[in-house]
Amino acid sequence: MAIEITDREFSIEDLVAGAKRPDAGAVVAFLGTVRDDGISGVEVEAYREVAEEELARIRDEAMATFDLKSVDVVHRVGSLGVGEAIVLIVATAPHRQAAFRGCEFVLEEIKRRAPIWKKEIRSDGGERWI
Amino acid sequence: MAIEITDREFSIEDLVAGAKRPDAGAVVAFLGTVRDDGISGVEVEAYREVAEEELARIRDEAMATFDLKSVDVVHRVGSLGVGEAIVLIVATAPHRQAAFRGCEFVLEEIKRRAPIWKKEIRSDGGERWI
Amino acid sequence: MRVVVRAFARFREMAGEEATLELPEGSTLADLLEEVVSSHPGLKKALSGPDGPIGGRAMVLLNRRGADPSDVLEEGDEVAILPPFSGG
Amino acid sequence: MRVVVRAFARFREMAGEEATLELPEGSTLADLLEEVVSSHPGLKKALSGPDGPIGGRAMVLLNRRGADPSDVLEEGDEVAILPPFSGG
Repeated sequence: MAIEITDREFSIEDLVAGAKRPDAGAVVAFLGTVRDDGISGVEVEAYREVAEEELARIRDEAMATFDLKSVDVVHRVGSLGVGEAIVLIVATAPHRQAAFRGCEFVLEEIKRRAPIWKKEIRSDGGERWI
Repeated sequence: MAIEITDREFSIEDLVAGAKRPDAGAVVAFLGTVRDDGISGVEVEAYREVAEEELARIRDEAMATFDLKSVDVVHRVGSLGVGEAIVLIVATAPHRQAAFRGCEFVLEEIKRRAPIWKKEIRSDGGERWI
Repeated sequence: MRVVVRAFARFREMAGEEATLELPEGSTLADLLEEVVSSHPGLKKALSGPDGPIGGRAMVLLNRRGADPSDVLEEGDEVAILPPFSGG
Repeated sequence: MRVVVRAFARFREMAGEEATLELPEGSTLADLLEEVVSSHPGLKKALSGPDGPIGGRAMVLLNRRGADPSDVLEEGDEVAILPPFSGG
């Protein structure tokens, strides 16, 4: 199970393949991408050491709360253009409800608790922390 | 947007890449795989013409009910071993809640309304329609 | 007239994948299903409901749409008998 | 003693990514934050709450853990000031 904050692109296929478990028939993946709101991209910054610890804690809580077999989280940092991946969360479970609930829980907790920030870079060059 | 019933393997990466929309920052994918319940695999059968029509109707209902930008469904038929993909649903939306709700809606409706069947092949050679 | 009957999953294993039945003009879907059940008694429990030959746990489609036992069949119609679904 | 202050996102742009501050022995986190705010008045509103130098919308961590304004600092401590998160 990977918890990773990275400035590199990642492969969804590899992460989903690595998340498969013989005793888990349901895999739910959330992919957050840079949405085109009249921006040219975002810059993502993290307090990396703390964010990685917090992501691992969130994973452990999700595993304990839902009937999950695995949770993976990859969060990008650095400059990302419109359409590029920001975050991927993969949750596997024996049953679909647990996989959906677990994946969504991890996403909500990341937004609330992980020290990560995004700055929008507008097409006119303006910038805004969001 | 693909609606497909197929006896071939598919690429999650390609389907997710094809589902990305510049105005949609949230992609939720559900992957159902053959779970190891002491079985060696499943055989999947469909009333293909009706199933494809029904999947398209479910997609259209999901698009109209939730704020989705795209819905893709690929359902395998034929002999599948433990761990192999049975179904992939990809929903994209501007916001994460719609993507989660839309993806789960499509899955529940497929289970309820699509004329598709699975037969478990036990490791001892026994078979059981489920 | 001739009508095609298709069966799926466990029904296919009981009754065969596809059969063409010769029926008198004016036959209804109920008539056809009675003929199917008389050839394959194992289907009776699944197909029959309390009020007749449709209404059990099985679904019956006529030309890929929902149908009524009183629907009158025509040459070339396709009737499908489907056990409860388990896809996804 | 020397304490490292790290700032992130908009705070980093206001105060710099990292600074080493020289403080008297026995200084508290509140003392440090007052010094930070006096050098970077733009941070005052974000850092200060109704009861003092912590309690605003910002989060302050001491050695990567939650902290209290009265916590006494030690040589080599790392204090981080974090604006509200927007990851995911």
